[in-house]
Amino acid sequence: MKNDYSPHSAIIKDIIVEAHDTNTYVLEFTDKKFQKDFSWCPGQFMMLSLFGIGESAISISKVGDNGSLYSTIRNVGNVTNSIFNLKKGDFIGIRGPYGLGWPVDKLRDKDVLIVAGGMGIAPFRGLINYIKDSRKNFRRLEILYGARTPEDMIFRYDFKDWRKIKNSNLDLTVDEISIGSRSSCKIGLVTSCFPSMKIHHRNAVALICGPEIMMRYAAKCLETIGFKDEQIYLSLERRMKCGIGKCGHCQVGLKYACKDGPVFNYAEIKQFIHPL
Amino acid sequence: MKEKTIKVDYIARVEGQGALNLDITKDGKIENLQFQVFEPPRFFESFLIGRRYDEVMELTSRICGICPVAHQITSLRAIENALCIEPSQQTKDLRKLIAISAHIQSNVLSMYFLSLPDLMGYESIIPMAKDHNKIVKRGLKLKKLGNDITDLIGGRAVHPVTMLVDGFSALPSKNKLQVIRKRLKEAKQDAFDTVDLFSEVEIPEFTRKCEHIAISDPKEYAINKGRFKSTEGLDTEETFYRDHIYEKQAAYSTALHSHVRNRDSFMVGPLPRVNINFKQLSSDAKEAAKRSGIKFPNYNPFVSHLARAIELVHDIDESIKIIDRLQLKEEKREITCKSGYGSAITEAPRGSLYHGFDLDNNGIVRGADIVPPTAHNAYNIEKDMNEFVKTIIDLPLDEITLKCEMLVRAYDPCISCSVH
Amino acid sequence: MDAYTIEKKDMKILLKRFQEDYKVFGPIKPGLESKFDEIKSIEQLHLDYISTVLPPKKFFHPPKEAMFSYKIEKGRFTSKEIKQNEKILIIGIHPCDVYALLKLDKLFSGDFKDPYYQNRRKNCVIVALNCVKPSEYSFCSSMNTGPFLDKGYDILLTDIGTKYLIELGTKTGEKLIEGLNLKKATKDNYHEKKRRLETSKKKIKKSMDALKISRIAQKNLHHEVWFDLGECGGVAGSLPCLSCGSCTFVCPTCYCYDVYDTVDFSLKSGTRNRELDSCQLLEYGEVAHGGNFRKDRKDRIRHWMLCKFGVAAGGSNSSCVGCGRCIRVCPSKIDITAVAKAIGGG
Amino acid sequence: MNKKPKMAIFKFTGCAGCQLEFLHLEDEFLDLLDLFDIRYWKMIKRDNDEKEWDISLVEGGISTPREIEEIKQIRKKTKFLVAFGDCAIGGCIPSIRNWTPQMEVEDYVYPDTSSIHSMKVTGIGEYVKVDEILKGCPPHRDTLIELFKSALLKIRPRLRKHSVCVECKFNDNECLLTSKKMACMGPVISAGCGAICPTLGRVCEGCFGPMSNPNAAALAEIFKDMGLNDKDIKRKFRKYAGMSPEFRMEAGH
Ligand SMILES: Cc1cc2nc3c(=O)[nH]c(=O)nc-3n(C[C@H](O)[C@H](O)[C@H](O)COP(=O)(O)OP(=O)(O)OC[C@H]3O[C@@H](n4cnc5c(N)ncnc54)[C@H](O)[C@@H]3O)c2cc1C
Ligand code: SF4
Ligand code: SF4
Ligand code: SF4
Repeated sequence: MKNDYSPHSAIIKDIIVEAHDTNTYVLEFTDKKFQKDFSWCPGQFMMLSLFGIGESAISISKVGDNGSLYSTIRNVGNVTNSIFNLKKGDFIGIRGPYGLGWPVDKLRDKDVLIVAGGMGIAPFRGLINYIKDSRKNFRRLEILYGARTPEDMIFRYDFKDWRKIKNSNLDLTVDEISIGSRSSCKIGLVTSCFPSMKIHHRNAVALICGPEIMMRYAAKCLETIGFKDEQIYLSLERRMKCGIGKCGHCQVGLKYACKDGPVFNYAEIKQFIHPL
Repeated sequence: MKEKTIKVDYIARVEGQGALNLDITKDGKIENLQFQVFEPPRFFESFLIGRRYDEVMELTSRICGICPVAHQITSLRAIENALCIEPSQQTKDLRKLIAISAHIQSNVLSMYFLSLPDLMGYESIIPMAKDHNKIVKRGLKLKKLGNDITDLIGGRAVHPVTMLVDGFSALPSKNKLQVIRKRLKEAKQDAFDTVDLFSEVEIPEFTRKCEHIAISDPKEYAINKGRFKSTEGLDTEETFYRDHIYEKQAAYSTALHSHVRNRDSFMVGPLPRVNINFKQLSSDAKEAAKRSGIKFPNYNPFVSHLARAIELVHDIDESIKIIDRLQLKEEKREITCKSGYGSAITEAPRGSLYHGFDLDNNGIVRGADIVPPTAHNAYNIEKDMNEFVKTIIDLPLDEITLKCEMLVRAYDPCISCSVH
Repeated sequence: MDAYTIEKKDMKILLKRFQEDYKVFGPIKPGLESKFDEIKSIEQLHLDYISTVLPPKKFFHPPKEAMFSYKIEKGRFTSKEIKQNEKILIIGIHPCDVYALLKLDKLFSGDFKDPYYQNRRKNCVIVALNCVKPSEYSFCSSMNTGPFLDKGYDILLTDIGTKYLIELGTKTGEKLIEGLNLKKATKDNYHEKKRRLETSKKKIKKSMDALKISRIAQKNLHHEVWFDLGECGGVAGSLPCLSCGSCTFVCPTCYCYDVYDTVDFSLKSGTRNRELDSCQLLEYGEVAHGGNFRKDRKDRIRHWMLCKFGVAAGGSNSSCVGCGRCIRVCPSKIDITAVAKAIGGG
Repeated sequence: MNKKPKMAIFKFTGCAGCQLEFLHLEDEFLDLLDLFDIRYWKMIKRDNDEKEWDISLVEGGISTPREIEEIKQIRKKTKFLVAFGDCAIGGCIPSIRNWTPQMEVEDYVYPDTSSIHSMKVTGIGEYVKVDEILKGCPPHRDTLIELFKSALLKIRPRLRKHSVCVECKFNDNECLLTSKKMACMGPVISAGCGAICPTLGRVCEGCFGPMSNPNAAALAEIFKDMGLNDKDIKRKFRKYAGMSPEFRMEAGH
């Protein structure tokens, strides 16, 4: 019997420093055939595995032309910290991809609003590139990205390209800017950009990913400006031990974040993510 | 007037926190000799008041992490004496077996880990493990055997849990006991080798005749019960302990100093035990003693190491004997509280240990009195030191210091216990 | 399929047959706190037991198990699945526990399969036992999972007085009793079985509305009973929950587990393991930066109850089978049927 | 090439049982000597290096002014400080005396209390920052090994602090509290021991201290229902961790 818990071996081809606590790892499977057959969609994640340490759910932020996987990782705990100690050429285990990604079909011919907080931009990168590549299928694209400081922002090298996307806008907000920094970011919450958005809620879909409090708040704000629950999608973070709907940890109401998510329609899970 | 000052701020390779101080004057006199115990007291006797009889053993266990078993058994027996309970033979046997296992563990720890590095010229067992791997492995193996027995009967090696007033909460499995029996048999050779090792290593020539005390029983090598006997004619029951032993406080030490009434300091421990109860040792242990070439009774405190090794042989023999006679049947226990005083003396690895408790009608402790072996010995260590230094006075300072420490370690003091 | 009977005193014949091919497990003590353990001789087998502490789940989804052994050489890892291929037979599983296994079967299959569970399940023969002496805590009859069984067994036993009725559910079961020369079951035997079923049903005192409960629970996500359970108690005489987790570990349908690695001192090899986990425990919902999705006790016990009412991700596959274990082991006397009643699903 | 972590082991007010638990790792002891550079350990070593340590295990509580100074010094020289056992975490059994006036406590034991400088016993966390705690009186060997390995891997050890009941259930034990009506502390006590006591027919007395987020009030209520009086309940909570915020109410003021 095939063992779904068994990780495939992959090699770290490159490491891109994104912020003081965040790196992007470019990974290639040692099994080339496996790499060729690997298919994914934006918003999906994989389980990165280091034997002796454990496993972590990490979004796929991009798949390169040769099929290499890009994963952007913030150093927060055991597995992520140990990944930070790895070098180019080191090996790592991968299982996946898992979960359902962003509802790309539902975005067709719609205005797309992307709201990202902190690491929450990682699963969007693939989607933004996808929209860029098949631009005519989508209407206006509005990207709101908030971080703690300008230095905490990741994918900064992509901003230029993103800004070039037709009929789109990229707004950056931060909590604070250190004195002397030449940042063009606004200070404030991502939600503060809502009023200046040039999209119309009636024909729009909002996608949110970030810390859970931020997502709850952003969803609330969207409701007040006319978004219906059904038009809002969230990508949730939960503790995940198996990634395949067996270990139970990622339950959100009647769903597993790993199998039925991590992207959920707000209407579906609203009652479970708001505290009692 | 001082010519040399011996000062050890924190004596290494003993349990607990103690220091050593003494001055040697120009004319070879010893002054200001102090075995300073600076271990902070935990005041067990005070906080035991108000606790229930059935948790006393659990609490006193925490007096010492090396000899918790001895404290547990002594407490249990003192409480049983207060409640007029005579436990079954099975309980006594199991208690003896676990007490012996604790002796094995503690004595091996003292011999191999704490003292042997001195005798073989190492700062500790850590560098010694490289050069004398076989010896260190033997020590580890023997210690593990002791621990595993405690583990099996008591549930865990440090602060075991199964012993209750008048019985056990669970009995060990027979199969596992048989496995232990086999290991005991195999360990016999290691025990002989230990005796050989400690009869070969060089120890200081030093004898001081002082009063040696241990509990004693004509029928068996006493561990958990016996008459309180000395080499100077003391021979009494545990109930009358306080008629004979009293304590004085020294300002520099948190451990009290014990005295025999109308006499002087005294020694307890493996050497006094072997001296007083030589007859009751197993024949192999006696044989091993004979082969060592050392004559007992012996009054060189450094012979304590050898005494431990001889006891090790005996302990293994005795354990096998007990395992062979154990039936292991579930027993019923019924306890009725009543007021009264009960006391008990047992032989902890380091020597005689006294507990006494006063209970009220509901089994609540009204008064507690605890004298651990190292409290018995603390004053005698000073007395020995006083004489011993005179015999090595011409050595260089650091050698005198080392030898003084070695004398302390020969007693294997358990300083936390002594302060408790 | 044919059915047979066997005199109780002859059960050792059956056991002996089982032991020829299988390692046999069964209840080893009478009463409520029995335990499934290896049966070496007939004296150890206590089919008169009422319930066990841990359900037979422990054989298929054990409290702790090693999943992989791994080695790291020059930075590269190799891992090997740890397989367990022992053939076992469990005798005396009650209907509720069999139903629970059927639920777990679903949970551990699907798009992703759990090879460990499935492997063990495949290697096990189930000799079930209809429940003629339900405990004071059971409510299987209202969950349609007992007291008698109609599927999920290889062999099914029913105590019909001095004999057991033996019914066969699978070819494996049939093969197992081949050639034992057992007496064919009579109409009377079936009659007696039916009579026993009726008396057994009558003994069951607790109940819950299996059909309605999940719908009702979903409508009552913010009912005050959750707060009472978590913080003040007083739900049918209960005290507040202790978060001890006992209820989840004795639950035959709770499946959640944690995964962790161990290494040996070389730091180069070890095992990847899993261990049962529980949503009642604080650590279950922890994530990075001090986040916890169910920090409050009331959220945790709510989640547990909802899961058992079929309103969590396990769906009906993790819902209650009415064995009553959680009621029995709860130090705070929290009774899931009373909670169901409190929200209107009693 | 010497990258072995430098280790130190200290003893304060306690019984040395935790150090013994370390020494009782007979099977791993020689491995440990290879993996760690033990620089300070009074109970085992005569040459002790007082420079700096990567990891320090501190056994025992703080009960004298001298100890306060010492623990502060140790903190300064230590990268990763471990409170090794219940005494170092919260005073453990010796803290029972904290409920009696100190003078009374001392008078009972010493004829002359002028040379005694004791105070109430507390954990070391009262005075210095602690990086990790190893629960237990004594901590289980397995948790100690887990700590060592995670120190080598530089990760946070997996030390679960859920209830003893979890381990008790893992052992398939009959519950002493609900079936035998014995006053077991298991539901509020941290796991780690493997539920030794309930497995061996004795109630859990609580020697691993409070679990994460315990509901002590509810357990006290359960005990009351079982017929324990106020004093009995106080004694139960005022034992291994009476000083802990989790048990403070039930231990009495
Ligand atoms: C679908 C999905 C996609 C994700 N994508 C990404 C991504 O692209 N990039 C990314 O960086 N992250 C991503 N995450 C988050 C990532 O999975 C977690 O941050 C990661 O698993 C942390 O693992 P770790 O082993 O490094 O940390 P852990 O060691 O598991 O610890 C994480 C944190 O939990 C806390 N914690 C856990 N256990 C304990 C304990 N016993 N005691 C105290 N504290 C504890 C600590 O605060 C610690 O900081 C994603 C998560 C999900 C669910
Ligand atoms: S989530 Fe469901 S299956 Fe998992 S422990 Fe909780 S109740 Fe049990
Ligand atoms: S057994 Fe009772 S007290 Fe323990 S977690 Fe379950 S509901 Fe709470
Ligand atoms: S015996 Fe104690 S530790 Fe075990 S489950 Fe019952 S209450 Fe919990």
